[in-house]
Amino acid sequence: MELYLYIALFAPLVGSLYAALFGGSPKSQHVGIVASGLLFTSFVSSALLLSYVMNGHTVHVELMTWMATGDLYIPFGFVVDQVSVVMMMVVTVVSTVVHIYSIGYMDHDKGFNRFFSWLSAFVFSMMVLVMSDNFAGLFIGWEGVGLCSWGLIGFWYQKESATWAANEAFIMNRIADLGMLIGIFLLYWNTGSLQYDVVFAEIGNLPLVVTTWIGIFLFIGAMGKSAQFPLHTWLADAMEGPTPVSALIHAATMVTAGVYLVVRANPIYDLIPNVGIFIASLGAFVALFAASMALVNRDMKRIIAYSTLSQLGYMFVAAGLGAYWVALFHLMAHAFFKALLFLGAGNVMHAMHDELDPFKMGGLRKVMKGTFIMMTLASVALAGIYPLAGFFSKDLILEVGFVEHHYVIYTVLLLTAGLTAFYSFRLVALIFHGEERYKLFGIHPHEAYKFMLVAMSPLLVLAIIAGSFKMTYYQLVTNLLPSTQYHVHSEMTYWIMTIGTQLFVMLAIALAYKKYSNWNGVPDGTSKMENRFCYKLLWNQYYIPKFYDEVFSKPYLELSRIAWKQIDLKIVDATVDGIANAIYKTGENTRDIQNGNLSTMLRWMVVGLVVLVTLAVAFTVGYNAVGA
Amino acid sequence: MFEAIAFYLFAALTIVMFTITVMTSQALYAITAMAAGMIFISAFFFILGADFLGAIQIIVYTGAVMALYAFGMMFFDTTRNVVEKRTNPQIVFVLGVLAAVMVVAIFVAPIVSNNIQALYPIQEGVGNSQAVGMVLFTKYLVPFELAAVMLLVAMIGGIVLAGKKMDRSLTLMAEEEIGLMDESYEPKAGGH
Amino acid sequence: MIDHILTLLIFFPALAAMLGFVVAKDSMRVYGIAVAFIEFVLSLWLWYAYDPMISGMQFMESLPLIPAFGINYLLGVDGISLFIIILSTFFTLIGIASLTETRRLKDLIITLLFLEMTMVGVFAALDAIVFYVFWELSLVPMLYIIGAWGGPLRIYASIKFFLYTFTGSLVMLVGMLFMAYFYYQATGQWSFSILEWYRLILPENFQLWLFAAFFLGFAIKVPMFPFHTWLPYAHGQAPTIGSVILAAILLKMGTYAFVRFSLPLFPDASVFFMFPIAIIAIIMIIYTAMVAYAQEDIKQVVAYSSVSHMGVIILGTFALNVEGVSGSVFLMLAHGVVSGALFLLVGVIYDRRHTKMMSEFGGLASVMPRYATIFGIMMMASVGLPLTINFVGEFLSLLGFYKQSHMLTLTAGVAIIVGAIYMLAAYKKMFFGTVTNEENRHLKDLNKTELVGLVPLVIVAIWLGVYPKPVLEPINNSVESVIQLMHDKAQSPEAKARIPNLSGSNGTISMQEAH
Amino acid sequence: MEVTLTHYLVLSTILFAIGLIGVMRRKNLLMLFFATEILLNATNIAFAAISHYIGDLSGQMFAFFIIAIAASEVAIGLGLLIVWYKRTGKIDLDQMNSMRG
Repeated sequence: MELYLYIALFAPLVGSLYAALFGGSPKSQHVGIVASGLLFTSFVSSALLLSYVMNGHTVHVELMTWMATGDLYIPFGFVVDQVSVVMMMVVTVVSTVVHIYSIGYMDHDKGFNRFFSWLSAFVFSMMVLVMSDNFAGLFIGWEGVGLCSWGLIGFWYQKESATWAANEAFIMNRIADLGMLIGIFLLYWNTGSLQYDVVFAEIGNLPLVVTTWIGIFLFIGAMGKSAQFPLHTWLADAMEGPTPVSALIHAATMVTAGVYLVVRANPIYDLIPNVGIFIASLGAFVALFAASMALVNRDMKRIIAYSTLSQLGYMFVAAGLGAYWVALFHLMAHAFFKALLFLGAGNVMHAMHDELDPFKMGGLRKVMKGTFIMMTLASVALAGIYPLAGFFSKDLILEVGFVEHHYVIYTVLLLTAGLTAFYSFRLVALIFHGEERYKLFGIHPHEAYKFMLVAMSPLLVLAIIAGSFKMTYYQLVTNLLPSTQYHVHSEMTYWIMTIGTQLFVMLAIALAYKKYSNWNGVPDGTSKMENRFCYKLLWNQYYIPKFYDEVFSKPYLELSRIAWKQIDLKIVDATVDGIANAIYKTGENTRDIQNGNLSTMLRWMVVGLVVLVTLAVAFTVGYNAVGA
Repeated sequence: MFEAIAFYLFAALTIVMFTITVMTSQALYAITAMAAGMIFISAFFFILGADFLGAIQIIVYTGAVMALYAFGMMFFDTTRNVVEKRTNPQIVFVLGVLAAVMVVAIFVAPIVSNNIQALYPIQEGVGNSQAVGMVLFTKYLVPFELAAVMLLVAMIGGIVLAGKKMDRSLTLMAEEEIGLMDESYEPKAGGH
Repeated sequence: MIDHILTLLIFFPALAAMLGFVVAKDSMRVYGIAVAFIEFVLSLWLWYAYDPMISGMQFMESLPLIPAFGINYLLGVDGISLFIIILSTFFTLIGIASLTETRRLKDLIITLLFLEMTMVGVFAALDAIVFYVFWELSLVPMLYIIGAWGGPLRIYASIKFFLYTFTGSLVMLVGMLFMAYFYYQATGQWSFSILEWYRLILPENFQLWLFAAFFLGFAIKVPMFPFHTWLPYAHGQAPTIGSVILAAILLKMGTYAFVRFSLPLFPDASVFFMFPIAIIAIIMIIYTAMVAYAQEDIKQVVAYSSVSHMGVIILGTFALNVEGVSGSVFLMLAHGVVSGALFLLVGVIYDRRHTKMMSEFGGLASVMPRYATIFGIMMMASVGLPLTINFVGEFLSLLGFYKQSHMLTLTAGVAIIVGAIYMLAAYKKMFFGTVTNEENRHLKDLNKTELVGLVPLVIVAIWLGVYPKPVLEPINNSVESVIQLMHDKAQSPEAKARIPNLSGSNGTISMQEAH
Repeated sequence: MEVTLTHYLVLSTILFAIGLIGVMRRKNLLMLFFATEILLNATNIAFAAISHYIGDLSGQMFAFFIIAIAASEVAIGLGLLIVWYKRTGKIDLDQMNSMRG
């Protein structure tokens, strides 16, 4: 089984290096095929490992020592257990699909080979992240995915906005990584190790304060990767990257790393329910917050990105409330339908020549039947309609909130579910239904390559049937995670809740269809609604990006300039030069002593005499004073 | 009492004389005042019982040194007022007074007078000249001989320096001639 | 021969440089590469022969110079100095091999070989006077390199460099003389041997003064804030090769000396000054990172980033535990490799365009993809991405210091953020976007000579990031003995508490072995 | 009204100060020489007085040697002065600037 582990882990790396070999040369189809093939290999290995793990085994290997000094010992250790194997499956499935899809999507791009190199490297980092058996290894993957995300968001580096978004994403992640790093330091100095098993065995013996701090700092790390408020702005901007990247990284895998971290560190968070409640509250807030921004946005990808953000909020609610398996389950289900949604959006973008505004589309269902079906089903899954995947996972989170008596959170999540359904179908309605507004812009849309649709189909299938795995999954992961069952006690309440939610969501869908399926024209900022304060607030993302820009970015640059021009050059350096100049000037001035005029020299001689005599007196007085 | 009167009298006289020496613009006044001051100083030596030193002072200073100066002055134009360009005269006085004050401060400090012991005590019943002779020719023999040699060297030096090319008056020569003289002289010096 | 390998390592390049005067101009380059290569192989041999399990000094050589004052020609290496010596020979080789300078090439190579002698000498010396001699001698070739091959302000820059560092080292010399005097007072014998000094336990107030004297010399060399202003000038004016050697090796002398002198000689003072120095280090890290962000000249960005990283090294050094000190020693190597490579990379673009202003560039990624890739890798290494060489050092340094102070480490950790900010901003300005300047449209990508210099650095940067063990293990063993020595020597209870006692957990290390 | 050592020392200092003022004030070399003579004499008084009050002959010895030195100085100094005067026709200190750096 170790062999399969290594294959699953390193196949993407090999693919990446292979693609990198051809990085400088023009597009070569084989690069994409080889990379996808290797990922498929990785997927198959993961599947084999899954079946192995399902039989109740785990695989734990130690490849080699990484860092060892003092008492610190960090190996490259990998573990395949019930949690990581689920993540491995999610990652490999989605990434294989995305790879194959990308062969078509990136068909005309000059950076085809580079793209696959980055993409496979990302998968490798992600695998390291999920498979590592210690926090340092997790951190390698953590930063690795950040790097690949940087490379992929800024993939079209000619675009200013893309590179800006890439840097923003990287730096924001770095801010969070600092928190994570501090968490790791705390773990090391308190438990003496970074291995999961040692840490989790020791964690119970620590003072609660320390555990709390560990939990907080690790969660700060998770907040960055999972784009939780206030570090959320990068995710929407990250949509500058190619769409497959958005599907893979910014929907299915990387952003869920934060959730994975909390799930993985569940023995820590179990000890500190207060932090858990904070996490859950923040999650609920982000869920609503992001959904509200998605309501008005006019960028197809950003809408989906906000919906991702919102769903991440759901996951954190579950994780924060201790329902780790639920969080992980939603993570899995979400990965499938969200990736599908993104890939569908990619098809639309291709068809519309990179047009992102859904108001400029409309009526596309006639030309893009396949995409239409897929995106609609994905949206249904996202909205949580029975019997698709979203229903099982999302409703479960609502139940968790209810059962744990956090009714505020429950209400917020319920409201968010309605909003989710509304904006999802607003998007579907605007893109696929109604008038063919794109004709105004002279675009002739066409359906994507067939193999791209075929590649997407596994995701479609999974998005539909993932819910049926629930029990198998539950039995699998509860070997490792707390196996709390969340059942509403009264049968009656349960049915009212479920049906009520379904009805609420359907109502939202119907509303969206009603409002948008017959939309006319493209809004140009003059309508009454667009000038309302609420609309503007949401449209400008609560002015948070602007706020960050004004309060952090610009002052930082300004401060840096001051630090350089004023402090470094004018104070520090000037002082140094000032000392040198003072010495030089002293020499220059005292040159007069040596002007060769004997009379002056005599005078200076007398001055010297006076000084010496004065010193003699002073010292004598001082000496006597001390002597006395 | 007599001693005190003598001290103050001569002190005043010396100070006045030397002040004249320093302040006057007439070279002749200056040298005369100085000669007088020297003689008055010898009076202090007599008061202090250093008879030999007083005698030497008169002989050497007022006799030899002043005569030398007087001869020296013959070379220069001494009748004319000495015109001196003065810069910052205040500084001169301030420095002078400061130095004086500081030296006084040192002298009056108790540590100076208390910690000194006589190495060669003055013997009772022996005349000053005799005592001086005893010390000079025993303990200070070598310095004494050296001083003698130094005086000899100084004498010869003085003669050589002042007497160089005495046959030709440099003051009556033009600049160029002096230049020529130097040139003709220097190769010889280089030849050594 | 292996017994005298250190002497050989020190004086071989100097002798070769002497011979270099008679070598024909045209073949000088080959000659230089050959000499540097032999030297490098010799240093690798040193590594091969080095026993990583012994924590003390190895290959010691001793020759009395002035026996009356206990000045000996005393050499030796341990895990701390071994790799810096290898780094020195490695960078001299890389530097000469990728030399693009054409003016007075012969003189330049001879100067570099002399510089190599002084560098190896500093790191191999175990006698304070010998150390000092090499320390000061190293200024001369560098002064010459900056002053003769530098930019328009080269005279100002070189004199500033020289006088500044020289002033610091004079104070250090006074400290050394005092130290020897104390040794004389304590034992009745003169000695300048560092190992002898290690045995001396000084009263705490003496330690403070001596520490301060040594500190000034080292701090200017490092350079620590606020003594850092000579560095941007030196880097700004120096030719590529000068900047590379300066950043990669010469700056390490200061941090190396901290580990070699300050820590083991003055454990109490080290603890006493730990927080002030940590605060200076944090100022270095954040402040210079900000200054770097404001720069318009890519070379200055790298120069200031150097200072910023040196702050992390200092922080790790003053963590005073094995993790931190090992990390800082490792980070010295890492920073050497990475900043050296970055300066080489800047040199590449400077050779092509004769400007270093970032505003002149933009969109280079499409014109020079290979260059952009290597620059990207090195930038990411500089930013401290895991699996690159810098991460190991930074991680361990910060980890070590975390033991001493939570808040300060949290503040210092901002390094990973601000570092990313200026590096990414600079990279974006240079490589991303479209090519706006016509002159950039036809720039040639890296040629073979440049690749010869850069590819090994990339390999090292990743290899040691993935598998630092061969280097980290000897460092660790030597650092453990230093820490144990410090713990044993420490007098104040605070110092005893702050410096961990290793003999409890690891019984093999003892003071005797340290000598 | 006893005359003590201090009286002599103060007198000596005053004379010394006068000499100093002369040294600084004079630009005419000959007059400068006079001022140096005053300096030497001022010390002589101090030496003699100390010798007397402490009862030690060494002071007189020093005074004696000082006189010898003064005599030599005058001899050599005047010689040089005459040579200088012959060369330049002036004995003004401000003109002697061949040592100017």
